[in-house]
Amino acid sequence: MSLSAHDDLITLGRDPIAPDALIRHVRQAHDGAVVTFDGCVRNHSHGRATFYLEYEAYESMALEKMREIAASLHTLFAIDSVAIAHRLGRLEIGETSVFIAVSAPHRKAAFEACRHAIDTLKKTVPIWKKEFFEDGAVWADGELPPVPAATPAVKPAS
Amino acid sequence: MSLSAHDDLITLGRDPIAPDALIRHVRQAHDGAVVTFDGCVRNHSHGRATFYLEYEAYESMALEKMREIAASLHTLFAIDSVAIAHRLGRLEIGETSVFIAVSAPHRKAAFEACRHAIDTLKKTVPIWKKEFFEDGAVWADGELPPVPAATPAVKPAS
Amino acid sequence: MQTRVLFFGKLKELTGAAEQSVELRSGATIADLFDRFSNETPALASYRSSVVASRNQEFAPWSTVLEPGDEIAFLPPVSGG
Amino acid sequence: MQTRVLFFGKLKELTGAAEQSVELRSGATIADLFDRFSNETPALASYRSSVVASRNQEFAPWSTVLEPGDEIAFLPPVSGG
Repeated sequence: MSLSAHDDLITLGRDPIAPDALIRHVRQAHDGAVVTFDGCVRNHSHGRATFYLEYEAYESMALEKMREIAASLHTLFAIDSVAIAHRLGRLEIGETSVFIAVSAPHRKAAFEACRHAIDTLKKTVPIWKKEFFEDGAVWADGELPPVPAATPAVKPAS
Repeated sequence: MSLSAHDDLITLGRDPIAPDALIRHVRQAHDGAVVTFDGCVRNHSHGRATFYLEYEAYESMALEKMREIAASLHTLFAIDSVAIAHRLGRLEIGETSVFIAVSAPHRKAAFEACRHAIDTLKKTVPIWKKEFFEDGAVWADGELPPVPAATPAVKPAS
Repeated sequence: MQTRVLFFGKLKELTGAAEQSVELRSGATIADLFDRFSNETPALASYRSSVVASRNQEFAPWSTVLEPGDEIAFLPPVSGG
Repeated sequence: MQTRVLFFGKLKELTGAAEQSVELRSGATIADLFDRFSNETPALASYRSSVVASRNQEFAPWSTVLEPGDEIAFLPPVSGG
């Protein structure tokens, strides 16, 4: 769990996600809008029945990337605060793998920031999903995160 | 309360809105995404401290227009189901005046449909908000709903 | 011809009544109906351009010819949400 | 020079280890490091174009020159959410 300068709440763990606590965290008296995204485990994928999923992460880096996403939302959108939670380990059908809540004075910023958060999370946060079917398991297709361009190499001192 | 052909849930009433029940209604095992919009009573408006709000509606028409919005979402977006609740009467700071939940197999449709629903509701549903301040009350600025063009008048038989 | 007329929001405050029943000549339009209330309540006239009408709970143009038993409502800009 | 190397997802399954520690010559790059593991585990090589690397938990280009104590990770396409 991590509280940023903006009083955002960013979590990554194996316990079930509690959306109500995340919503209570972001929802203040000066907000006119709260938009939430609940990513749930579907019972099918590419036409096959899914049994369950397993998520793994490069945990320390993933948490840092999630914090960066929250911080960037404050610079991009007129929002109040953000909560982002991602779950790891085995998840059953219908369970929440990721939950994002964004509060704002007005709805436009809340919608755009929430959408931006999940789109960016799926592109840049080092988390991997393995899908288990009746006849085996596969790592889900994913996205290759953008990598900064090479800077002129500096020879290390040692 | 009204259940449409799509198993949508549309309500308009004076009791507090229960988001959890609306979310449970739309969230099914074949959904991968649920997006919600919570419209809350802000503690200020146009720079003045708000005491409370009162909402009134042309109730039967408002309910019908809300149903039409839900139905249109199914034709416009690849969604699963929709819940829309609007509250009437006196609302205190922090209370929910409108709540919309949309479930879909994929997040893009859920986001776009939820956004479309609240944008359309604010333009076309006959509900009015009166804002109460320390020094008086005003009807909130609103939007004039679009009206269909006149068709050639048919003289009534009588 | 009997017509039920509803006012909401600011318009209800101006006319002093949420609901009225009026007798109209056959062939009268929604515009005629609004003019009649504007004669009784002159302040209404200045709202004409920021009012829409509905007939039997569907938005309807001012030129709509009324039929017996119609329910007409005059609606200020909506502000739900 | 000692470098800690992490593999995730499919890459962890291929190399058979989540974490390894290797000794590298000074001046070696992340690309050199990947090549070394590809020599041990030839199947890795075919994933080269769909892998990104991180250095001390920041995404880093292949040309990055390693420094003592670096933590390098090889990451397949991410699929969180």
